[in-house]
Amino acid sequence: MGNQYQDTGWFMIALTLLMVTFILINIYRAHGGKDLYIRRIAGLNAIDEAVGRATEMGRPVLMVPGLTDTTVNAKTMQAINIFAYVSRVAARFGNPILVCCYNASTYTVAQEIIRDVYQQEGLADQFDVDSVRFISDRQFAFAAGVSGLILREKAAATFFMGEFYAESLILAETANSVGAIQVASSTELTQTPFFIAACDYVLIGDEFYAASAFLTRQPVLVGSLIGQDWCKLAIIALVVMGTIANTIQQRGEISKEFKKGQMVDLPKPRQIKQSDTFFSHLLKADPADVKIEREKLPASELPTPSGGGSK
Amino acid sequence: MNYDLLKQLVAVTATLGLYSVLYKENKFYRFWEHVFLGLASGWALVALWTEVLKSGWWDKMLGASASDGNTASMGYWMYVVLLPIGLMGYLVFSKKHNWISKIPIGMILGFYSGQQFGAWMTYYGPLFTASMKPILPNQSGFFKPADAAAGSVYGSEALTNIISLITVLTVLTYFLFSFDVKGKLLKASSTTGRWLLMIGFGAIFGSTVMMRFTLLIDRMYFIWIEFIKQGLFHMK
Amino acid sequence: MAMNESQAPSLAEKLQSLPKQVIYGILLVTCTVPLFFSVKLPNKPIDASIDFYGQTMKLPDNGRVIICSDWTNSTRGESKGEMEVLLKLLMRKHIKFVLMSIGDVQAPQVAKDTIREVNALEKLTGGTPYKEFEDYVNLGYFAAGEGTILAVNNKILSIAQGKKDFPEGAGPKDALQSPVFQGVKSVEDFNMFYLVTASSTNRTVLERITKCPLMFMVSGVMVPENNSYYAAKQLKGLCGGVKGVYDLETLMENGINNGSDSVESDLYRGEKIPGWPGKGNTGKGTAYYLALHFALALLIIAVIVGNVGMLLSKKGSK
Amino acid sequence: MNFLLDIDPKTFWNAPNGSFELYAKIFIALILAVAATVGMLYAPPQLRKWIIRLVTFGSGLFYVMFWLFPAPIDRQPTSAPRNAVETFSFWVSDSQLVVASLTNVISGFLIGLGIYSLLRVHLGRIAKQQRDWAFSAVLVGSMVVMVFFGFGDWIQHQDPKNFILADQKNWGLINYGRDLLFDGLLQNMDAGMFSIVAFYILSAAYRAFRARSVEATILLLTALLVILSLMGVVEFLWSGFIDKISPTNFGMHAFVQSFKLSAMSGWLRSNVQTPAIRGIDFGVGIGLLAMGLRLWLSLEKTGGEG
Repeated sequence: MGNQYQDTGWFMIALTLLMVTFILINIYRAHGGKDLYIRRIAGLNAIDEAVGRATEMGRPVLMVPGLTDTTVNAKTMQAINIFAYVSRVAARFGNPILVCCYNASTYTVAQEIIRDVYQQEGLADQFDVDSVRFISDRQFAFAAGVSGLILREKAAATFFMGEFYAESLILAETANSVGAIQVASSTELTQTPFFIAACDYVLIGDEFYAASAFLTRQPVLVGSLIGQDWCKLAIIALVVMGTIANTIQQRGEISKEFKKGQMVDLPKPRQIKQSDTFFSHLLKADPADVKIEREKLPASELPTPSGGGSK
Repeated sequence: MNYDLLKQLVAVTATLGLYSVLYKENKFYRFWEHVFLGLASGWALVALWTEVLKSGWWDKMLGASASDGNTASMGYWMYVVLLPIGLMGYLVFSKKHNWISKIPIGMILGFYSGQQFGAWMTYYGPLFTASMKPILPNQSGFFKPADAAAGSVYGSEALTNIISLITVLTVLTYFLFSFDVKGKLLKASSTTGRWLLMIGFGAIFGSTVMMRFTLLIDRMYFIWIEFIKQGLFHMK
Repeated sequence: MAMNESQAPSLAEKLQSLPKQVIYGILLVTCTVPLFFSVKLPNKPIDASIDFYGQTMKLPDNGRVIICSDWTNSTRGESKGEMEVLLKLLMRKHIKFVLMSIGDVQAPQVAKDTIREVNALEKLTGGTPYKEFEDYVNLGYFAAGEGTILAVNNKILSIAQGKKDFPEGAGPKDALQSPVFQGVKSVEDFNMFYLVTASSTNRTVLERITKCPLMFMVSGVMVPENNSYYAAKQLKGLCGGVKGVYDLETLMENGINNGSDSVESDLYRGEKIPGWPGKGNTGKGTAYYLALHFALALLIIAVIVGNVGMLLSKKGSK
Repeated sequence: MNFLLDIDPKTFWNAPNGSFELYAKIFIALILAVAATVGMLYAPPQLRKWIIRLVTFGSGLFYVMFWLFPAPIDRQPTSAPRNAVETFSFWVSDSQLVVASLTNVISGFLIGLGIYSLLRVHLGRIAKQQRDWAFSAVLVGSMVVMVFFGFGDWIQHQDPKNFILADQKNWGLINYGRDLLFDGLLQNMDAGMFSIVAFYILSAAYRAFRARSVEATILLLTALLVILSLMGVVEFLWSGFIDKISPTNFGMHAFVQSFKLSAMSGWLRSNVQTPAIRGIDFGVGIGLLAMGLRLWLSLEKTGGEG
């Protein structure tokens, strides 16, 4: 059994489990009522301001929880959690909202959560089912549809958060042309520069994941965020240690190299490459070929030859 | 007029319709926008059956019998259970039973989140390795000669590696949320991180521009060369 | 831009607030006019493209590869050129391939259309066209992309089970009976896994395919991200955007380290990798490269004009 | 589990195509599943939360097992498992493909909700003859037409005898209709809308790329440098110039050579951009991991609190 993990190597599994543990420990700590510190995130202060201005102008707040393919996932959920906060503020101001969804399961989740928000605020009768809409599950049809909505409804504030791809700039420039305040964030790092160019406030990288903790102060989220910081510190430590170890190790030569689970003699000693170092082997297993003798399956459980089948 | 030309004509008209929004929002755009949305959702329905449910659900549930040299396969009747599970989602509009709609969503999110651990491991492992480059030279000389042996590190490379390392680390510290950024070192590090990020974003912007312009050029090629020049005027 | 009503806008203000419609109009003209002129621009291929060409050329003749084609007509401008170059290379080396798609329902059809067009082009220059089922087998679209790619890595035959392919002029046949799959036991029997994509399926593949070398052809916007995988040696080679296509077209014409016109590269020092001079190597890369130059120049000018306007108004207000 | 081309062994869980056994089992399973759903409607409120949690946890557990449970080594299609651990690990690896398809099937069934939302908005507008109702009619009309031609064409293609449809000469109205709507319109509208980004990039760059602050200037200059390096001709001329002025002395030669545009932008990419993205990516990865963990264990209150 010892070599069952040889394909992946033990270290990365252990590291992943360590990360999970860090997060869980801190969630537990936060639940214990510990007052934990998280710093301010600039873009998020703008939410209240944006919704407030929309109310002054009497124009809607438009939100897009990303263009996640086929199904709802963690990125969409995070975006909808942030939008729940935005909708809460809008509901209190009595401001109309529009949530544009890219696929049916996102639509289902958003419908459920946003209506919940209105109910919690005691404004269930003000919730319009059509304010959460499915637009299209085709990327550019969606972009055309949302652009049309922004232009016709003259959205005063727009929130684009979650997975955005090439359509990011279509949405952001269109919203800019009607003078909307924009807060945006893309989990696709390649789109971030476009949001930076066209939007007023941008959440970069995992500020997006930190946003819900900052806005709601739920202990679970705050704790998780601190756990994530521990993870990042652990990554920093790993990278620094690896760099130092590699720097020292790569100053020598080797006469044997590690291949397929064992040391192999080299024809002549050579400079150590990065792939020979201790840390490289730790992070990437190079397993030996193992042959295991197993009995054959009984004939009744074996796949029968093709053509007829059991008719 | 032959069919291929008609098809191109329709495509060109639709493209121009969408482009007209660049001037301002107008009825021509609005028309094509709604055609677009209608066709897209119609196609979504067709593709859902032909590409997802037919092969991924219906055929597996019913199996197939042998014909024409094709093999038979068994039907797995348990697949039918997925139908009521999926339909639970439709209770989202019910005032009383809307919680049931969370069951299919819960399954989808469960499958997704369960995969994250393994995915994190396979994705980030090599990136950690790639971040651990030696930061001191092991050869004399600053520039790397053309015949340098693999694994040798010259001064210029070591300097470069230091810069990469600083970039990774300062950017990471910029995203630490639970520390007060008042400490001098941390503040300097996170400001450096932000500047280095901007270099990164600038480079991304630069490399993206190429693709976006290419796509526009391709559309112009379609309209002017393929449709007008080759289609209408039969010029090579 | 708020303007004082009684005064006409100054030059600085004008430079900073050109109407959008004017800018758009100039761009339209810039992207159109150069298309009518065929000019071969000088070029120096980048390492990623050179590796893409070199590694492909080093595959054994009559070998076997997988092509995962995940693009549709919305990124035709870049992806089609990439697909064309890849097909030309494989056809000239008589490498059989499995065609599959996890990115988009329509991708297999678009890929097949491209194969048909490249077949016609190759015929013109004396090449042999590829036949479906015989030289390549089309597995079509897989909706569950992540699971499918994982299965490709672990049990490739299982994904082809039950899939039908259409040999020319005959009814559908089981894909597994295609000559392409003869003797295949695992993904290790394939020499390379090519992904042509304009969407995030690159991550799906990168995270899951471990037993077969990878090469990606991506859109320009994905170059920076995938460059880091190429730098970390997770990819053997990378072709990015129209520049990558133009690089490959140049390499196909001239080869690597192969005499006076060819591309000199330290990556393949001491090796001579030939090309196919004069054999219909020009494609979308060559056609679009000139127009791209004008468009990029326009962008630079626009940025400069805006900044000059800003500087002027700053000076004026002092 | 079917891991070969061949017919699967007959078990309790399957039955031959078209057999009475199969239909009976499908019918009974459907009745039971519907009964269970109806039963759940009456679940007491305290239990509801736990049902959802359990479903989410169970679904995630499969993939966690797939990741953590020792995977079989050197397994042949005919291998029999040696012990209970292997029996389970064989099962996990065989089931993965089936489980992978479940998400798509379930979310596929939800699409009706999306279409419902669309029709609700647009049919409502047509019924009340509100502003732009004619456009709503266009939308609904194109949807119906697409469904008609799309399915019609697909059904024709299902008949093995219709392989002749690969040739355009044999097309009928249905085939032309689908081709015109899908290849002619939909695909080209995709491409058209995508190419609009080029216009917006130009206007966004013109408006936003002003050297107002240190950060903006850094962004601007890097972008310009990379764009210049993409212009093959500029790059070609500049590197020709560099080659000309490069001294023969090795150190100086290498120093001057590194001022080639492609060298500079390549250096920026691999030593600043790539590590910077990697830095963000490390954080994003942890964020996603944490979010996945919270979702899997249902730790988070979705929608937040007041």
